[in-house]
Amino acid sequence: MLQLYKPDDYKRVLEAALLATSEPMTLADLKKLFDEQFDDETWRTLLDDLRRDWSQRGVELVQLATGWRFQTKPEYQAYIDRLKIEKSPRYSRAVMETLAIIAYRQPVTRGDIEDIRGVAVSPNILKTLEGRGWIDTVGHRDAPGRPALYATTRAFLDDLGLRSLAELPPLTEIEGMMDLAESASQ
Amino acid sequence: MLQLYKPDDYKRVLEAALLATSEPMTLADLKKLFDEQFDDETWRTLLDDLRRDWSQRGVELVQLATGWRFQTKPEYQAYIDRLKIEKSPRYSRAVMETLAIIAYRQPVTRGDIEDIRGVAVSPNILKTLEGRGWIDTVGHRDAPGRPALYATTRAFLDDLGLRSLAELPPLTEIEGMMDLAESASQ
Amino acid sequence: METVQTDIDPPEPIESATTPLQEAEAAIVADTVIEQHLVKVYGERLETMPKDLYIPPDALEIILESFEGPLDLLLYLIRKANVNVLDIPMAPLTRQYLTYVEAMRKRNLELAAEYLLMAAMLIEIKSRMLLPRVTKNEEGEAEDPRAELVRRLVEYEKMKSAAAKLDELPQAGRDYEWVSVWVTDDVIEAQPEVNLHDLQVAWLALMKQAKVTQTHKIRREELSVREYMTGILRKLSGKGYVVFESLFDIGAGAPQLVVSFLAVLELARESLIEITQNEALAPIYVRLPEIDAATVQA
Repeated sequence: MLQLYKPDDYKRVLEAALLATSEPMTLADLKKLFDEQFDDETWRTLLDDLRRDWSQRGVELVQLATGWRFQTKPEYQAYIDRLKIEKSPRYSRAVMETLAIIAYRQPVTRGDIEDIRGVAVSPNILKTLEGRGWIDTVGHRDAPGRPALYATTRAFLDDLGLRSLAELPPLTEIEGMMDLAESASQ
Repeated sequence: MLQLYKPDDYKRVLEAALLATSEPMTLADLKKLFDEQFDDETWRTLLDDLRRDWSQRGVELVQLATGWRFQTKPEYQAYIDRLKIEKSPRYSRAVMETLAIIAYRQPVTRGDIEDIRGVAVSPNILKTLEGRGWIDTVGHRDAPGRPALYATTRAFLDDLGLRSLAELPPLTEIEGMMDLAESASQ
Repeated sequence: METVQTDIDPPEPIESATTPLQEAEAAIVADTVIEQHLVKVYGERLETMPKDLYIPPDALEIILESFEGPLDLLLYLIRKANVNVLDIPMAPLTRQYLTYVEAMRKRNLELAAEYLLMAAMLIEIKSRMLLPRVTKNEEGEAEDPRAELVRRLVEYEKMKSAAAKLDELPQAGRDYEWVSVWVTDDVIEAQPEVNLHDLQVAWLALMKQAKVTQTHKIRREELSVREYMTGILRKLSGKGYVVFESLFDIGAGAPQLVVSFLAVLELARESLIEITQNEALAPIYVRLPEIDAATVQA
């Protein structure tokens, strides 16, 4: 593992980490980066310093309500738009699995989803699906923290050409699904 | 629209564009950025210059099969992993051997892979590789059952940092076996 | 696997072992046991075991499970014995291979058909070695009966080592990340297409995780109930107490009523709604649990 000595070494790691993700990173997230426990002021200095480094470039470090991220400056947009190529984006596996769980097991809390997937569910995954209008909150479970209950929407059914959830493929047993996977790959 | 005067102004636009796009950019793509028609050598100088600017940081500009792209340096991964909720899997030997056979012997059918490995290839192995976008079907062999022919994709080359299949690690010559093997296969 | 191989000290050759059989219960590769079982099973005459080809039984299970197939096992035996692959000693190799296959069978390890097929092939080659060579290649030279086996071993070993080398290359997502900075006003961003097949694939991937695999069975009826559960939650949302009957569409027909009722029961069971009734025959009220009773009274 790369050893960090000078403040600049830490700044490089922070810069690489922020460039590698397009989602905003909270200070609490960023604090996981280093073994050392820096106080908030040190972090602030580090982030301000990094922001200054980038101030004269086409990309800037900004602080949003949801955290820190690099983004392109608006005045560069006209150039970047020229590179827009027609590409069909795909949802990540995490997004698709979360959607499948909500569709088949609704209403479910984020905790339920995490139990089934066995990993933490990032809030961005749920935001993506809410933003698409495919899931929404239909209530709260009467449990500590009163977690939100997610369900699929009418728009989800419409977009997938279904009249009701009962038209979702009934996936009864794992054997049946394996056959399905096999025939799908042929 | 931002006006560009000095070479550095062009470099900033190029940098912002390369940082912003999630796909590698070919030289032909990049040429769409500016109104001016620069020749290939000027572009090469611009890109080399930019690559040098970044050489001491945690992120580097690399040239891949499909074009130019920024990526984080492997020695920073241990830090970046701390921010990732889902870590990329380490593939099993069965998956990696199947991938190697497809990469080095493409195009191959599932039967070819089974002949070389000496065991049945589970459909899940091929699904894993297809899901990752590393292999796809490029046709069908004109044989009973018309089995699918698999080959590696550009994404496979990109994700492994190769510019072409010629850059795959050379196959090991097995000492003492080659003469007989060659005469046997003739 | 490599570490397992190097850790094993070659024990005494079997013919010099004086240990009584009962003391070496685990020693399934002991000569007499092999004689009893393998001779019967494969009809093969067993000779004494060369020191180099012997693996202690304790290590056997770990080793067996790490093989990718019969070719991998054969390569291991050849490399371990450090024999010339140009001149594989077929008799000891075949015997050692059969010992392993027998060990797998005895321990009820799932034995793929490929292992038995290979056993047959080895025995055939071994017997052809004893006969005058009749098969000729295109140049008219007598062909070594081992040629095809060697060709396969060479090809597999090449691919095996290529796989290891590929695995060492820096891999996107595992060893480094692509940089993708947020583009400020990405107005024309296309939305990903999703179809039912994508959803099935996602669910399939989930089901492969053992925990859910065995317990969950999702049927159409259950999905209908889940759909009505969602519908009822929506009806109750922001309303406080709602009269029980108003949750049902009487005109919808019996099957729907039953499903609606099941949905209400399931919601109550999961504590997602509260059902109250002050006294027998009084109206039944339903509400979402998070709404404070003081705010809304029906």
